[in-house]
Amino acid sequence: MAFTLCFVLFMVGLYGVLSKKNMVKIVMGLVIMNCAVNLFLIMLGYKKGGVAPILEKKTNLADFLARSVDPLPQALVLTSIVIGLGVLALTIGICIRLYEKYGTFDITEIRRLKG
Amino acid sequence: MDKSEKPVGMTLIVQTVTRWLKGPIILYGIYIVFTGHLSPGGGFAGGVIIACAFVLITLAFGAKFALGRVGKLLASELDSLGALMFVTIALLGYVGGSFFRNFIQMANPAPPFRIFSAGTILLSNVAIGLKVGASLFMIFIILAVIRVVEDKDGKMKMIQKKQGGDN
Amino acid sequence: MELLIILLLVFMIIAALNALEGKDLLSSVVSLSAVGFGLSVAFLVMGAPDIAIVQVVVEILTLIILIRATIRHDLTTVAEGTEFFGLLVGVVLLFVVFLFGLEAVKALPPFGAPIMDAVASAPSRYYLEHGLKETGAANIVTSVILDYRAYDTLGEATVLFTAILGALAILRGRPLKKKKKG
Amino acid sequence: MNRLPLFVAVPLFLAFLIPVLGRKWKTLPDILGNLATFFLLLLSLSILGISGVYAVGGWPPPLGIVMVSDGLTTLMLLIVALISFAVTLYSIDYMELYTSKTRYYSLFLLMIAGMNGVIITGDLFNLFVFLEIASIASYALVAFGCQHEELEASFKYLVLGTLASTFILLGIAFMYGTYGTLNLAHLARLISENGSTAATKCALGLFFVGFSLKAALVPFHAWLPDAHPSAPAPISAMLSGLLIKSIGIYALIRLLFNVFGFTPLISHILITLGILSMVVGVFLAIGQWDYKRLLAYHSISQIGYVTLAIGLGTPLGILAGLFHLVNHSVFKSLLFLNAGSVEYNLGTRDMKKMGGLQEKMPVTNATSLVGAFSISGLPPFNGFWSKLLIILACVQAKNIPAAVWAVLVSIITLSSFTKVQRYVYYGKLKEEWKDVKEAPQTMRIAMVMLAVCCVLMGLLILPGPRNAVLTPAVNALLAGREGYFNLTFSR
Repeated sequence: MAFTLCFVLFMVGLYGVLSKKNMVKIVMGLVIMNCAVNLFLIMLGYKKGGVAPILEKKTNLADFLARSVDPLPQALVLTSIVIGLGVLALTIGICIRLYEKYGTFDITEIRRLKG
Repeated sequence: MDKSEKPVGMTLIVQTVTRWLKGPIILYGIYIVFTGHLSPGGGFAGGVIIACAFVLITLAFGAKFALGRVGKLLASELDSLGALMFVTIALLGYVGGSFFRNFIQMANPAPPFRIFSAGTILLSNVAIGLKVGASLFMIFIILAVIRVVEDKDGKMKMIQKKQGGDN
Repeated sequence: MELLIILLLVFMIIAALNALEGKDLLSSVVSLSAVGFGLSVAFLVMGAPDIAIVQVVVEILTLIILIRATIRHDLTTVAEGTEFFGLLVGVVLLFVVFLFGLEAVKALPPFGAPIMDAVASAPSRYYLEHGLKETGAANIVTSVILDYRAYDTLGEATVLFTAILGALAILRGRPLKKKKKG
Repeated sequence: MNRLPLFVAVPLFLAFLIPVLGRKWKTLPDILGNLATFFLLLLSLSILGISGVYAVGGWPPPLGIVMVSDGLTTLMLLIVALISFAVTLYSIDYMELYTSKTRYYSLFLLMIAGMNGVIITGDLFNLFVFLEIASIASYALVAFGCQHEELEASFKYLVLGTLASTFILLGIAFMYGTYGTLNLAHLARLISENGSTAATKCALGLFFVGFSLKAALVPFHAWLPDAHPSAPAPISAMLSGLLIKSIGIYALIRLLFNVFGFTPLISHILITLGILSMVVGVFLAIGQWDYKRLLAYHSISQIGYVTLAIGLGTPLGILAGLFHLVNHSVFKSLLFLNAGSVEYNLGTRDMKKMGGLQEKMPVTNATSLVGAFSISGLPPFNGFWSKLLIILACVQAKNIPAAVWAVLVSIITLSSFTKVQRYVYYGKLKEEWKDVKEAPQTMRIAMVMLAVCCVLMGLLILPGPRNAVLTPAVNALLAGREGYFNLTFSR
């Protein structure tokens, strides 16, 4: 159920990218898709009743092994979040510059190139 | 910047609160960077928090304040410097046997749960914190501060600002 | 616990739809950051405090950038031309992809039983067991991102560097030295 | 295999260094950029054909990230280094048209680092990270001139590229959720042991869509005809010559052959995509009058050849495909550089406005002739041999329709490039171009260098050079999952 809903969120983002005409909305669609994938990765690593993969001095290692969630997806998501932010920054940069040139965020009006 | 801009920054209340908060926020960011291997956090989280402190200062006191103090140039230097530091750590490992080898921890393992217990991880955290903090502040400056200036007749308009130190 | 996640997800989907369908750009941006904050709560609930911290702070920055950089006084409302036919085709296409993906999701291990428990040679189990001893970091996520998979982190720092350099290059004042002819 | 990390570390280090130092010393970016690519060229020559594994951080696979080098890797590294060296040489003068050379070279080196990273990595997520580096650098470089068309093309490219990356990331998530590991060789072993589930197939589909978008195969080609012509000429050469191959085709075939295993279904899909790209690309190119746009459509068509040949899955098919991939890198970069030097002097890309440039620009004309002959498959240039091999491979695989299409498309390509030569270089010189000069020295050297490569690479068909360069690459793909696993876990 949780996985399915996460996939729905991904689809919502995809729908936004494919159907919207406003550049900012398209960027929002991309951000939503990225969020959905990140959540999906973390959910893959979740364990019922799990604890964060951080050891403390008094932690028993066997107990920790049995209860800790998967640390690897978390590392991947950290990377993915930062990549998403980088792409967002560049995209907004291009959007600002396009707005300067065309005076609009509507991609149907930004059409000098044929095809 | 346009001279017709409204009074720099936000209200006195915001400015006062910012003046109180900026120290603790930066300190908290540094703490997060330095204990990343022991508790939640690390270079990324800490770096972003430090960047947010500077963003807060910029928003509260106006663009001139932040640009005068930190300066885009300094931020971009720090950006490159953090990245260079991280690559250097990797290359030091390369010289010592293997790219990205944790040469400190492998040579003489320190007891766990201390600040200096994880070898190059601490150094990497600092490098990443420096890099991410500078990067995100740069993103904020170039996207949100420099380009948006209010026109004389009240309409928002983009202007092209001469960027210092540019070639 | 799963119920909480599902509630959060429903909240995020509604916020996402609101962000995409809203007529007012400012409220769209705020809805979008509701998705982000929902995400960070979900991370916190699922035992990922590191990611939750980063997500919150990154979300704040995203919000500030989006608001300050893209919202103008004169175009907060968006006029969307709706082409019914195109929309229909798109939705049908998405639905087909969705059904395809649903099958795949069913084939995954159930929620709450991570794959690392099922595969004997999974690296994650090794990280949990030997991470502290081998790298000295009590936070296993840190030991993964800065030691076992530090090369990824170098790539990630580079992505950020590249994006900023790219944004600086695109936003520079005078891109061409002389005017192109023709 | 101690030299493998240098392919990423050196360009990255210089890319970080250039913005710091370039501000004070204006010629430094030129020098450092050219030194870096020259160094990479020497380095890639030194490891040609050697296979081995490098465990980053000393962690054995599947714990850490590994760099894997086999015949295909070294071939790709060599071609990346060769083209990027010619392009950096060309950039010295060409990029004088633009400001901020510092950032140009920095982004350029980051793009090379990204491509090299994709090529040498043996880890699925690491592949994604470096793919993003190369992609982001290329989005920024496409928009480097900041004019209307460039920004528009870049935005289109960015949205489709990010969509592709997100698909790939979702595919990675499915793979991790099913097998619990990210190492390519380990994944290959687990897939062959545990079998594939619906999730694996979904991941495969996502990878197909994602990498086809990056490689601009029809029907995912919408961004390429805008992005490639709009970029500055050296970047067009890099994008068409290298980027779509290294982060599109290479990554796709590496996953298909060495991780998922090559099946008849995959073969059918690849052949269909290949023929479609070949035919659609060339027909769209016919009506073009924009010099670089025409070349961009031909890129789609030629990538179709590569996909078709590799999709056959036979040793001869793979050999022909890889040979054509390498050849296309060289002659398409050369043609884009020619178009760039025409644009540099004339300031326009419209072929209707040109004419008679052969007397004013003899070097550009001669090298362009070599490139045009190569791409249309005229003997004795390299394109002829690889196209001949592709047709032979089609016939050998009993796929006669594909062979017929390949011949037909080749003829249309020839007619298209006859048009280019006729309207740009031959005919009467127009009045307005009376005082046009030949391109500056470094641009000429770069073009001549690539033209010489076009001629020399025809020799790769001979048994000696072929066994040294191409055969190890073919064997790397044919080794399949088992061979790749044994290589990665050999220590």
